[in-house]
Amino acid sequence: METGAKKFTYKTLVMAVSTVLGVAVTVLALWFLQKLLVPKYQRGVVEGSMIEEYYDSNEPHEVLFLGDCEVYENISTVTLYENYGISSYIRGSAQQLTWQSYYLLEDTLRYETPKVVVFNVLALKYGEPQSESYNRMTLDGMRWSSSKWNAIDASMTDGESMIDYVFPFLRYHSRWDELTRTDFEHVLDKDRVTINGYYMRADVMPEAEFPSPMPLSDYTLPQSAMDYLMRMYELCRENDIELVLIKAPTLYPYWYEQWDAQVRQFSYDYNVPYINYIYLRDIMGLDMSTDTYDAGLHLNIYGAEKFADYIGRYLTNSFELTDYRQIPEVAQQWEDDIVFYDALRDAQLAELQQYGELRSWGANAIES
Amino acid sequence: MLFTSLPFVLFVAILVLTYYAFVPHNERWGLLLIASLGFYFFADPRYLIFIFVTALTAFIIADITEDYNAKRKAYLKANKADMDADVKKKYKATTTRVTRLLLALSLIINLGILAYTKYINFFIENINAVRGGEPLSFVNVIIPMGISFYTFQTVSYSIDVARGTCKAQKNFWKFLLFVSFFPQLVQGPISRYEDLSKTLYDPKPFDFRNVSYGFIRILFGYFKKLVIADRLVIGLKTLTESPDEYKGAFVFVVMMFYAAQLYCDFTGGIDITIGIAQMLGITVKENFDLPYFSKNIKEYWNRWHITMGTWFTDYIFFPLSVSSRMLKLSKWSRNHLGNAIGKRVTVYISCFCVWLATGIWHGAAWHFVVWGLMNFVVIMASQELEPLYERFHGRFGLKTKGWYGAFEILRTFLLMSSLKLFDCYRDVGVTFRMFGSMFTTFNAGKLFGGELMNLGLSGGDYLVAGLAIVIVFLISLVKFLKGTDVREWLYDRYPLFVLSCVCLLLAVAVFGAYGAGFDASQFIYNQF
Amino acid sequence: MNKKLMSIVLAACVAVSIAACSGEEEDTSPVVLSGGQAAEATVAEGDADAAPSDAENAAFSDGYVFTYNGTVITMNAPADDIIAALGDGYSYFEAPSCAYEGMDKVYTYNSIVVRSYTRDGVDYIAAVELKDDTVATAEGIRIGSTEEDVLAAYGEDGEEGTSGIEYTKGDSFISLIFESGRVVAITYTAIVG
Amino acid sequence: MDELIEILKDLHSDVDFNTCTTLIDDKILDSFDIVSIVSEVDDRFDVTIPAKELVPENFNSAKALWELITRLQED
Repeated sequence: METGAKKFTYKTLVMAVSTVLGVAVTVLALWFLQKLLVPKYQRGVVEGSMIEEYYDSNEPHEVLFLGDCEVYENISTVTLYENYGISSYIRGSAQQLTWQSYYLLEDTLRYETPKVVVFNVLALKYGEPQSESYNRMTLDGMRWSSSKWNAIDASMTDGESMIDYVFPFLRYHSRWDELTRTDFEHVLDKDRVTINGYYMRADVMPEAEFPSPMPLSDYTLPQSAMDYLMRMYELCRENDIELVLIKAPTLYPYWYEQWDAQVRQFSYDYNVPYINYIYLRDIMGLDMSTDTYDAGLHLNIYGAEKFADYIGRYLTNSFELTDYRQIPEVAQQWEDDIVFYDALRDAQLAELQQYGELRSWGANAIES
Repeated sequence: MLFTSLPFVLFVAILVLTYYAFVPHNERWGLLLIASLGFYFFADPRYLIFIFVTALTAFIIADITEDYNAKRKAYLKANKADMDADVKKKYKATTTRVTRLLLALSLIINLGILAYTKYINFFIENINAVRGGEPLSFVNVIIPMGISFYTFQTVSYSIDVARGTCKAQKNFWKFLLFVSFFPQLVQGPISRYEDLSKTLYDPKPFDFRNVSYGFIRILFGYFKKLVIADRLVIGLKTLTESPDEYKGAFVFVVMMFYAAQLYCDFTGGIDITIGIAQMLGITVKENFDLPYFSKNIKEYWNRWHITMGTWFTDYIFFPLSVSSRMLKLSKWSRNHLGNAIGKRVTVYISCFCVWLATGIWHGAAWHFVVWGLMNFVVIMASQELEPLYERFHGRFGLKTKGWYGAFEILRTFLLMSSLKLFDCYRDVGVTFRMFGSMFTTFNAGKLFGGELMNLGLSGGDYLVAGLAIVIVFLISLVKFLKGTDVREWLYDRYPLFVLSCVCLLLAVAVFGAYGAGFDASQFIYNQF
Repeated sequence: MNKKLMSIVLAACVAVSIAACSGEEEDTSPVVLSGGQAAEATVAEGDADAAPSDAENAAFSDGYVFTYNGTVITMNAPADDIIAALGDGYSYFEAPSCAYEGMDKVYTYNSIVVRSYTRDGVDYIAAVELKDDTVATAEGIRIGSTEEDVLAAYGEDGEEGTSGIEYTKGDSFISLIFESGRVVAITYTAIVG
Repeated sequence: MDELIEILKDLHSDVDFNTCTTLIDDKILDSFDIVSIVSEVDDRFDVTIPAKELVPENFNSAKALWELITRLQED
């Protein structure tokens, strides 16, 4: 009788232990598999790593840039620091939509309150969610908060669902077939791909002639985008932040005059500065035969340094920004950034010297 | 809410927890009713009206019928002494007519709703085709989810109560639960009231073993469905959407894919259904018994979609073949056509009707009708040839040889797979053409020209599907040869059981063909 | 379980479902999913294989179709064949999208501009722009036509914008831009789903 | 009873109907056989077995079948 009871308890114990172990192993395995299966955005297409990288940056940022590739490829944050002592961050991402910029601002305010927020207006042309892959690159990197939830909610295209964002595993599980070396190398930690949000390219491809823009039957900027611009304006006002609207100096995709007029009207109505740098290309000294790496769509490091120098002068003159070069703790961190910046530039230049093109960055680096 | 959607999984998880944690035993059926109606509500609120009307009519008429039968019995008993045989007979005849009328009313309403929603446009289409001239316009109807399944359940209930072989349910809400029980709403099985009511209103109390069995069965169901069926669908779609590009050997590929896909989809769904019921302490009748191990087509139909087969046997085949008119016809034909042929006439007529009905039940389309009748033809042919087989087997002593059994199984499998082509191509002409092309231009070499890689499945997909099929096959094989249920074997070695659960779950999670990139395909029997 | 409570719950369910029923009629063609293949056999449509054979790429779209020098250009149709058929007389521009998610290509011919977009590695027609009055739409409208001509050809139900009018058909729309009562530009655009 | 066994033997000569009690459960008799039995019984015993009596319990053994026939005869 006694042994029977003992046996019973032993068996129950084994069952209990194996059940608990089973649950634990499952949860752990799913967590690990999620880490393994989500895209890493470490080579070629690095744009998906940018939003997340912000949380690793420990400096205070007085200037925050929001927008798409027209900010993250066109403005050198290091130049802003070196020339003016501005400590800035670019929370840019590929085809960042206006509401995504708004929610990224909300998100950033949870960590710090910049003095100036610079928003690039090109995205105002989009009134509706555009593409899942861009959504993913912008949204997956955000830390969880109501802002992320709302950003996802506003951005989903048909066929996307919230649950796939909550558990990216559900979206990416079928990548088991396409895993690359990078996926295995960066399961748990990721390499840095930007310098405070600036994505560097050191190659050169002169600007070509763009086709003439397609005439539109209606040039009204979508109301939904303008509403979020309004919310951005109000959020800045509540937090004593100066909002600045810019249009980057690149010409394609085309920025219609009619759109420009509407943004100017907004700038006039709400007393928000708006600068269209397309008109200032010559003044800032942009030479589009050397300052772009993709025939004029985006600036390379030479262009980005010129544009940063120009916009930096405006920012220092217009707002009371701290010269962080004078503040040792911050300066020390920036020195590290500069080291990284220089090394990255030198590595790219070396590859250009060797192959005549970049192999470890950009399209050539995309793994298949 | 599809079985394969995450909301459904959460729905079931929450239900099972609430069911055991918060609801006392005798009220559990109430929770199931709310869950079932909720399930239906979220699919489409309008469905509720249909299921409600069907359940209510069947319930009320069954109730009246039973009362009437009881009174009739009492009357007969009370007046036994006063009635002579003639009066008794007369009384019986009139009362039987009343019960028959009641039954007819119930069936007309129930089957009428089914016929109207599911077949009205098929009907109009065919009238238009025949009539010519100004075509009639189609009717805008909804086909409630699972209407064929729950209607068949109410019909069998009505008939059984009228026959007096089943006691009527006196609580409408309990009856509504029988009709709407959500796990079997999507693709069956077609439960009998007598079977399901035993545990539906009085489920087994919480039992860890039972719940574990149910759990692993659900996982296995998802494994079959998501890893195999929904993956093969992609290839099947490519192959059948442009049949003329994929002839000959590819038709054979279609046969094999579809055999695996249909089996995994359907039995996987049933595994999920029965597994959920088992977790809830409810016993649902098995619907499959290793169908692909059948040695002839008749056996196949006794092992595939069993609850449908027995339904047709009990409520169409038997009543038809033992009706007085049929018995008379049988006598007549035996006298005029000789015993050998005469004996068969009635059976074949009934059988023809059953397969016609089976075909139509599967869908409002001609290819289903043809498919049903082809089954009839094959069954009849094998029935007629049986004596010949017997002699052949006897002469060579084949019955005792293991390899011959394997041959019979393979033969039946290929035969059934060929018939299923009707369902693949959904067009009678195309099916015959494609089937023919297997014999005229097989050209097996084409398969290895890399075209298999262009069907939408990658090498990895083939590998995963192949391995998964091997696993499913081995589990079936063990059951077939040794009669062992792998689940029980594993449960007795509990850590292995847990390990299997973990592996199944991870395999489904990673290799399942769900989410973006995979079309959410519905259960095959969903709208039946 | 409390019977009363349950009756109320059920009554509510039925009431809601009836309310939902009287709402808008969804498209509920009697689609029967039987084969697992997501290919849906729509009984009501009868034979589906009677596809129009004349314009091959019409199968890709139910929208506007434009013909240039005998080549049919349909929005959302695969671009390669169409570009090949249009011949060599074009100047070409391409712009990769951010993060290499595709390539916008622009082909400029004498009288039209054709644009394409990329989806899963395949180029599709995104837009066609009519540059001069040597070409006309299938409905007979060309640059220089009057606003009345347009309304007569396309109807009154267009969507009026700040500088023109837009008509949507299937997965495409045509924009006609006016200046002082005359058409100055015509574009076809694909609606990418 | 003997006549009944004879009917059954005609269908399946290799089964011992006197002892077997799982004619349906072991799938020895199929639905076609049952219909044949009903029609033979109708012929020889002048008893019509209604559809509702076509249940496994009544056909699992020759004995059960015989009981069914006698019950129907009495009725």
